[in-house]
Amino acid sequence: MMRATIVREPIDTQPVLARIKQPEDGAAIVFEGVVRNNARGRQTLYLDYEAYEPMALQQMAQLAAQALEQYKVRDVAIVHRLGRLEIGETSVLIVVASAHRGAGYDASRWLIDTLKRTVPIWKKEYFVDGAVWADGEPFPEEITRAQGSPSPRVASK
Amino acid sequence: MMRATIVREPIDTQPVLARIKQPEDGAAIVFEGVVRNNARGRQTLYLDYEAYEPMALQQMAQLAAQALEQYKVRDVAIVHRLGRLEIGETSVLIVVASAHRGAGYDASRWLIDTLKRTVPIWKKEYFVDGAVWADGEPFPEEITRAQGSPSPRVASK
Amino acid sequence: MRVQVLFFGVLRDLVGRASETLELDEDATVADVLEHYQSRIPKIREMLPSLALSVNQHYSGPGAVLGNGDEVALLPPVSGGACR
Amino acid sequence: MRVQVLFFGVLRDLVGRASETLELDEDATVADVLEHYQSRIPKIREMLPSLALSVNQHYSGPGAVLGNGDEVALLPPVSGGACR
Repeated sequence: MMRATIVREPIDTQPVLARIKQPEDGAAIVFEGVVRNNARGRQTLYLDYEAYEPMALQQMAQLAAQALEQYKVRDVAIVHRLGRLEIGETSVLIVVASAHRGAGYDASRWLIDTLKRTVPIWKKEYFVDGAVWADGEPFPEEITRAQGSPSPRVASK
Repeated sequence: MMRATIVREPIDTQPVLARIKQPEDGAAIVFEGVVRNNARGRQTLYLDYEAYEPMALQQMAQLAAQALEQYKVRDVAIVHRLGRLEIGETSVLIVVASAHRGAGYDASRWLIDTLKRTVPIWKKEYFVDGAVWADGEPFPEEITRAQGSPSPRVASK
Repeated sequence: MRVQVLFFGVLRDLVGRASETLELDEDATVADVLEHYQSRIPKIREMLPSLALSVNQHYSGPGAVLGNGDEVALLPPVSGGACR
Repeated sequence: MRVQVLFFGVLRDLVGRASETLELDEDATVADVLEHYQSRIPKIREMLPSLALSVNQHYSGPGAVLGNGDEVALLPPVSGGACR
């Protein structure tokens, strides 16, 4: 079973949660990111999510593997939806199963924080008076930028 | 709708989550406490949960109200199941809906941590070779003990 | 006066019942209830530092003065939820 | 040699298409690709400090040397998930 998936239909939490829970788990932590009806004080109509799909999937799978290793949780599932999403719909689902709840909460939070900064997915916000690409969160230090990050080849020119 | 409920049937997360999510929410965080197949190295068969029911319900409702106030989350639901629970079944469900995820995670974690120390519910663990009441977590400082906590009337004797 | 005393978890097993009615003097406190059960069941004495108490479903201390018809409960450390 | 260049989010709107094929000299780097688009679309220049890059679906820097058939992407800050 894949730990990372990208879908275009509504995300159904229950089967993902049911699939992931095992007899040795003591805690399951679910995070659902939900499309809000407002952004920076403006009323949102709906959102469009797009991804660099093969890279996003790879990044999500890598985050899942890293969470298992860093937080000693037993299993995780990450699902992101693409396409048009209405208010109240779930854009991202993260499920963590763990023997102990502390590790579960830590892993869940790290996964969503890191996903939001590193997985190549973008959203366009539609308002009554137009649409804009959402300001993304800045890439973390570890990811080299197109300009301004140290890079040997460019520096030696 | 009640924020705190005690049930004797299996807990179904999906309707609780669906009921609680609103258009102004950006995040929903679900915690499920699950019956594990082992406790302190022994293989568990099943558990029996019992409660001082009216007091447990009151305490849970009070925790819910406190979480809303302390963490500025929009809504919470706490469900605890009583009676016999099999391995893999959910004993407690905590759902938090919030505009921002940080507050949601903090509230969820505070709720389960505090519930486990203050809500009058007890579990008996059944093993192949007998049954024991689980060692509870010590009551927090704020709750006076039967002996050893300062208490004016007793001290003046 | 009479109060109703409730026992939970390991205490219920020790006392052998879930509740009983206790006859007390006027102005009796929760400490008097504890005194009664300590002398009847010595094992309860060593548990006291870990026990909590409630009167009419609210946490309370041993100094609380009781009234007729009050509901007192002796509460071992709680263990709701699931994992540690 | 030829590389495939992909554009996402606001960059796709700026460039006016999702991808195109670019003809480059041997030993060209990602920096050469950036150079090409900066001169064609000046607005990209001011965005550079916030952009990330990938080669064959892995994050990469401007110094990366390209080979024939490589897939290069210009990535604006990402905005998956939902709430802040």
